[in-house]
Amino acid sequence: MSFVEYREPIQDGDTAIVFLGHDSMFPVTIKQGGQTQTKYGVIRHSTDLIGKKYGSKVTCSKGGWVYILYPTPELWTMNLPHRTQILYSTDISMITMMLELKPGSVVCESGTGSGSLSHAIIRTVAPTGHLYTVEFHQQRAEKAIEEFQQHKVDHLVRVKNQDVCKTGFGVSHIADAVFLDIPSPWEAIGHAKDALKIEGGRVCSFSPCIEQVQRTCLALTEHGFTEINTLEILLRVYDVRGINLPVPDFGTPAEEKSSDADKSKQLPASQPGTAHFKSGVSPREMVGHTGYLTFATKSLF
Amino acid sequence: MSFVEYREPIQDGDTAIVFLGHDSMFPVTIKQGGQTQTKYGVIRHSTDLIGKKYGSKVTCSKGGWVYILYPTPELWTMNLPHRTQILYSTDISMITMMLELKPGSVVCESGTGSGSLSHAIIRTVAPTGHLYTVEFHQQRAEKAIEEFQQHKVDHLVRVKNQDVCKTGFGVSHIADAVFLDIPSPWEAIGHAKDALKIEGGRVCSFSPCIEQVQRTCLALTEHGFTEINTLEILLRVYDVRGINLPVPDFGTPAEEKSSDADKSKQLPASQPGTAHFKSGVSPREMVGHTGYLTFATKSLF
Amino acid sequence: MWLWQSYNVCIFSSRKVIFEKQWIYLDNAIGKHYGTTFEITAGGNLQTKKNEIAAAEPKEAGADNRNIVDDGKSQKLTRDDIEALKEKGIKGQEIVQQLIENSTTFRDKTEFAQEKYIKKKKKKYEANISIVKPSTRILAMMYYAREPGKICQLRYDTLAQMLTLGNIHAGSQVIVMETCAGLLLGSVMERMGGYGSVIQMYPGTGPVRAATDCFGFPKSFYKTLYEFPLSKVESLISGTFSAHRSVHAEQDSVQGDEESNGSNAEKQEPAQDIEEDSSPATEAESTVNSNQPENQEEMEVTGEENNEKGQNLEKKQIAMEKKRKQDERRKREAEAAVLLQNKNADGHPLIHPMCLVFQPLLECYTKLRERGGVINLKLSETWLRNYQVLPDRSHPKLVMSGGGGYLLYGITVARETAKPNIRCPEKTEEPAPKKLKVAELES
Amino acid sequence: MWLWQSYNVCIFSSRKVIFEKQWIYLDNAIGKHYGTTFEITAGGNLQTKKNEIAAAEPKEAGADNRNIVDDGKSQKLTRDDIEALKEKGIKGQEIVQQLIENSTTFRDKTEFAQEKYIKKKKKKYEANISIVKPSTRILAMMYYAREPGKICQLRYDTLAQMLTLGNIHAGSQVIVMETCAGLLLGSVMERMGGYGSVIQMYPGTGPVRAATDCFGFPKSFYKTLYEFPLSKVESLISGTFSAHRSVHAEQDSVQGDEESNGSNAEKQEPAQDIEEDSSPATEAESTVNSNQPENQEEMEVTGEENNEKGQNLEKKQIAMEKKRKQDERRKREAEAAVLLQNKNADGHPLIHPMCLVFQPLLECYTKLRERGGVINLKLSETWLRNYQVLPDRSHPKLVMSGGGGYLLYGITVARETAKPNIRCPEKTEEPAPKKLKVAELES
Repeated sequence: MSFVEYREPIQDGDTAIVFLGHDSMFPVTIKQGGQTQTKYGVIRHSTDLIGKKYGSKVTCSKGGWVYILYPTPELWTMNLPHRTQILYSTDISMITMMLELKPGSVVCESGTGSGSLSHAIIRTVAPTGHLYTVEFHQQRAEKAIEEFQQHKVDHLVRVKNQDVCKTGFGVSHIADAVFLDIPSPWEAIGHAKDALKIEGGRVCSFSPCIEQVQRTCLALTEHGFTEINTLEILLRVYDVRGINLPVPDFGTPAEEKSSDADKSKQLPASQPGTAHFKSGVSPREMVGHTGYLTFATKSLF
Repeated sequence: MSFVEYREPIQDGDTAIVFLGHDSMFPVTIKQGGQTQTKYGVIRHSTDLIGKKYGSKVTCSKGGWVYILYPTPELWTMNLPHRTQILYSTDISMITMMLELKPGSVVCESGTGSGSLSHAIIRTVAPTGHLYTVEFHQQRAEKAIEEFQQHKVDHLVRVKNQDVCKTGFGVSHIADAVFLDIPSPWEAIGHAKDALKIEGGRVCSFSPCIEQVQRTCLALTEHGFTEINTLEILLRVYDVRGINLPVPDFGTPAEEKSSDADKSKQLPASQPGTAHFKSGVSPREMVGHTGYLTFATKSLF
Repeated sequence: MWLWQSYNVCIFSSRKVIFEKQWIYLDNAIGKHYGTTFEITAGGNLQTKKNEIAAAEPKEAGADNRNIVDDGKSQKLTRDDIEALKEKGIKGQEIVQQLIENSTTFRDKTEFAQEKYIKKKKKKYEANISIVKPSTRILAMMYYAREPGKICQLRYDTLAQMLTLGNIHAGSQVIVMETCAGLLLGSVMERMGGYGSVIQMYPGTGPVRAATDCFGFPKSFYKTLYEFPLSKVESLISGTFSAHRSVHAEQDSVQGDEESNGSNAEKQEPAQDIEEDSSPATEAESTVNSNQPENQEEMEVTGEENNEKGQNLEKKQIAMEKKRKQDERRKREAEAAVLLQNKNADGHPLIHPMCLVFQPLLECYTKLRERGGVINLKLSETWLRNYQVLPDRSHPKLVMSGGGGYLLYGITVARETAKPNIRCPEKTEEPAPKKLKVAELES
Repeated sequence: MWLWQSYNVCIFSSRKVIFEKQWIYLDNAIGKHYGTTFEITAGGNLQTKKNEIAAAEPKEAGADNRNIVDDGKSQKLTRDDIEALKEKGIKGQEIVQQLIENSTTFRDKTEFAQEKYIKKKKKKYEANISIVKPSTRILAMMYYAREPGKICQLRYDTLAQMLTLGNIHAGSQVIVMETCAGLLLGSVMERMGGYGSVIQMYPGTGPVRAATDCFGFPKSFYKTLYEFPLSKVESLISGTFSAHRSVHAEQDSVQGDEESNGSNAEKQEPAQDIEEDSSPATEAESTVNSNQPENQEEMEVTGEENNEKGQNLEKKQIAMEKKRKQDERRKREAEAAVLLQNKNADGHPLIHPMCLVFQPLLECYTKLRERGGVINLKLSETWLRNYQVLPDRSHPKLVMSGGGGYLLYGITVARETAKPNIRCPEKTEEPAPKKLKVAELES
């Protein structure tokens, strides 16, 4: 298993996702002789998992069953241990496209946080690109290094524990793209510019508050960035379900009662029916805001 | 005709709406002997309109026809002569409910602008309420007075030509609700508070920019307003139309060709069909922002 | 009268209510102004509270949260400590202050995080309520927040649009058909201020007005309110309607036959006929899996009077009262029938069903287009975003409503061949006017 | 190479292009770096321009617009004056400056109104272009802005999600079936960087790659790209597929029969079978009234080479070349068939059709649920808001996209009774696993 390369079958040391049903899942590290508790009973790694294919159905000790899934960055985002607020796949997809990431891209990121975006970046820039990620919180930086090793992507990433606003990314003129998710991104724009390739590149800053965006846009303009563009993306997931609507009963004109059976309306009195159909129902609540994404281009001139 | 009371039939002096089809309409002042040009030909007021019912179909001189509609504040909003940016019915509906307007409410408004909101307020507070509206632009104030007379609602409204930020609404402690749509609403919050009844009331400020909202919220807090709440409402109108989707042709396994006619799939080779259905298609473009609506309550304490 | 805690409001009509699992005694509130804020004491009594603006603002804050190690040990006060404070009758505000002082990480948190912490704790330990006057705004927001299922998830901005687009105002003649616990009916009545007339069309055994009665309307408003059963619409149209047949006898037969329900999607059709012919109508269609349990609670039309009179009557008096009400009811029904028959179908009015799901309105749209007599039909949805506006911390609220229902609205006009008469035969489906079809295609 | 004017981009491959009704000569651009900005001179030549930051900022502004009387006479320059300036070769920037100076009301306008005025005039009179490198971002935004019909209104954020949710990366094995002019295919290829393999399934006579070819991929990328006709899917599944039957003979018969199209909604079913059995698949379904006119232009698979070689060949050579390509094509088709047959249906991959309208995906969802083998199915939509961020004038953009398409996605897993083999009989509609149904109901 590696987050950047699909490998069969399930092996000792892999990180896999145990899927219990409808958004309920968790990650597990496969260990020879290890076992995992689920609400459906125990899963024994050696007999139930190792050697099986990803996507297999595994019956637990109590008779219930689960699916074992290959870990993608998106599944990881849904299941990773939170050390900070994390970026979700809707924002990540936009960041990836708008920063023009692809195999071979060199990317600088700060902060690493819980590594949600980092995993997605590494997946996209592999096998020839690289991620330089900076995290000012020491404990988090160490945990991230550990996770990257566990997920077999450590050759594609370098984690540094420092303050990007003070000391930058520790690299100069090598990045195609820079991503900032820090409280005061405007203080890091100079460092971002320095990290980008001489011939130019793209930068993105994620901020929850509009005031942060305003200061960042000002700093981007002052540093000569162009194509400055702020956007927001929201996800609405529809709940697909069967709907039953009662059909109103309008009664029957008195004189026609039980006389004219095959009338055009065919609505016998006191027999209200029900209309059935499938529908996508909008959720009562959804995520209303994660943050503003500000993108800009550094040109050669 | 009056904007606050439904009256039949069409009379000399009425303002009516000529509806040509699909969002295409315009207002007309009915005049004995008058006539109106449309793309379907001329409408003669005396013979074609006066004495008819509102909602009637009127045949024009070239044979085409139009509908004559009773003027509601909402139709007026869609057809009024623009002297400024105007408020549309989506925002107006929210303003009306959140300001708790109803028959008998006393309302202060600034600026009058093109009178789009004014008409809706007057409609809702009639017959026992009153609107005090202030407009700093003289020409606009005069035009508004004229329109209110024409629409037979002048007994429900008083228009003043002054600067609300400097001299307020010219009334004290009589309003149930205050509405502000001016460039610097924060300068008028004190006057708004003064206009509201001693026992309290509601205030609303409409501003396109978030910076205006920030200053206004600050001013509202400083003046002791509570329940300060900023929101935004957007309208998405679906385009209902028939959709044709081509059904893909997957061919037929060679040996089964023209042998098994009533197969479960019934998809003969090289006969791609089409699926028809009605659907509501989201528009390619919609209004993305009109303004932020900030509401607040003045309490007795 | 109303209890208010953020948007969490609930009704009471006695001096003792249960709210958020706590009994509250309201004696101290009587005689106070609407809008007064109270703190709930340990015993459940109310104590007047001065509105404090921005109390307990954090003073010291870390620049960021890099030094915070989350080990679950940052709060030195134990659960037992807090319970002890509560039992001593210490007020919520003081408990929150003590929590802050006993947090080892509070000072290192960013201002933003401090704010969040205080807000969370305040909500948990401080029990403030305000008593406010009921209104469409208050009730619509309350129902949407606390009991959305009862009002078919009709969001308050959607309701606001129905009232405005429907041109509801003093003097209107409105038909309301809804399954929103009477919220829509109440909001229509508020906008009419006792002028004009409202006919509530109801399915089942009686009109539902649980929310309507919460508006606290004066008695006079109810004189303009009529009700008419959906099940008599056909007979009204065919001219065979008689108000003198026993209401209850009919109801029994309805309930007896309910087991044998057929399910035929085609049956929805007549619903639209009604809307059209009885315009101006404001209609909220029943939605998701609504089996209309409210319809089973037989609503009292004259419930207002009931509160005052009904207490000490003896059995006979009750029976007489019942008879009187039944007669009253039949009389009102007959009046409603007359109003319905005199209604002018054409002109300015708008119709707009609201539905939480899309498809039924799509069908409605298509049927109305085919039938004609309605122009400028629109099928729409609104998005509502609430904002947090605070110095340096402004952004849209983190949670928003995913949907507030779809709306279908238009303007009724004269129909081509049929006369504007409620008794015209609606079974003849007429082709839509040619010109209109062209306009539609152009769009 | 690309022309860039705000989001208005267009392609050129010769030295002379027409853009926004003006001929532009590109000779001066050759040798310049990507990202260079040029001004278009009167003759259509390009002149390098230094990026001016916030040029011509208004200095004097009115506090509000109370004194502005709109009488249409505020501009003293006539239309003829402006034409004269243009003919003299005066640059756009100077014309705008002159317009400002000759406006009697400009100084009385608010700063906000001045800004708007300048922006409008600049757009009208200044002709600046930049030349930028093609990428998914550039192409997706360009197609959405300028030719949304060609890409089924697939909005760029929806495309972004398909790529991310599809876990498209170097080394992936992907099936692409789209009617988006090859934009989706190109973006998938960009993300794969030449590693792995892509099979393009195509309806009609040949794969459409108009947008794909705009990415400017190196030749090596095309070695990982295969194509396979939808019309041979059934024969592939039944095991009777042969790559040696003439492609063109079949096509003729297809076109001959097209007159007698039946219209049967049920026929959509097989589309879903395909998606399922050939996962991992990234599928964009055809949408609104798309008659796929692109399919008629026979796309050249080896079009890249064509540009270099095809110019001076004689007739015989052309014929030989054609034969060679046909052979090549058959060979690739056979290779694609092998890839398809070896594909592992289970495991991690995701499938996600995109559609501009809701209903087909709803049906897709239901069918997939019934069939099983897919978990965590989601039907979603994204809202995209762009912002204007300027000192004291920040707000969402006044115009936004009303919809960018709906997305259906999920994860394929092992199916209960059928083996993970592409040749398993898909006609047996299996009941969905019981547990899953429970989970679904709980939601």
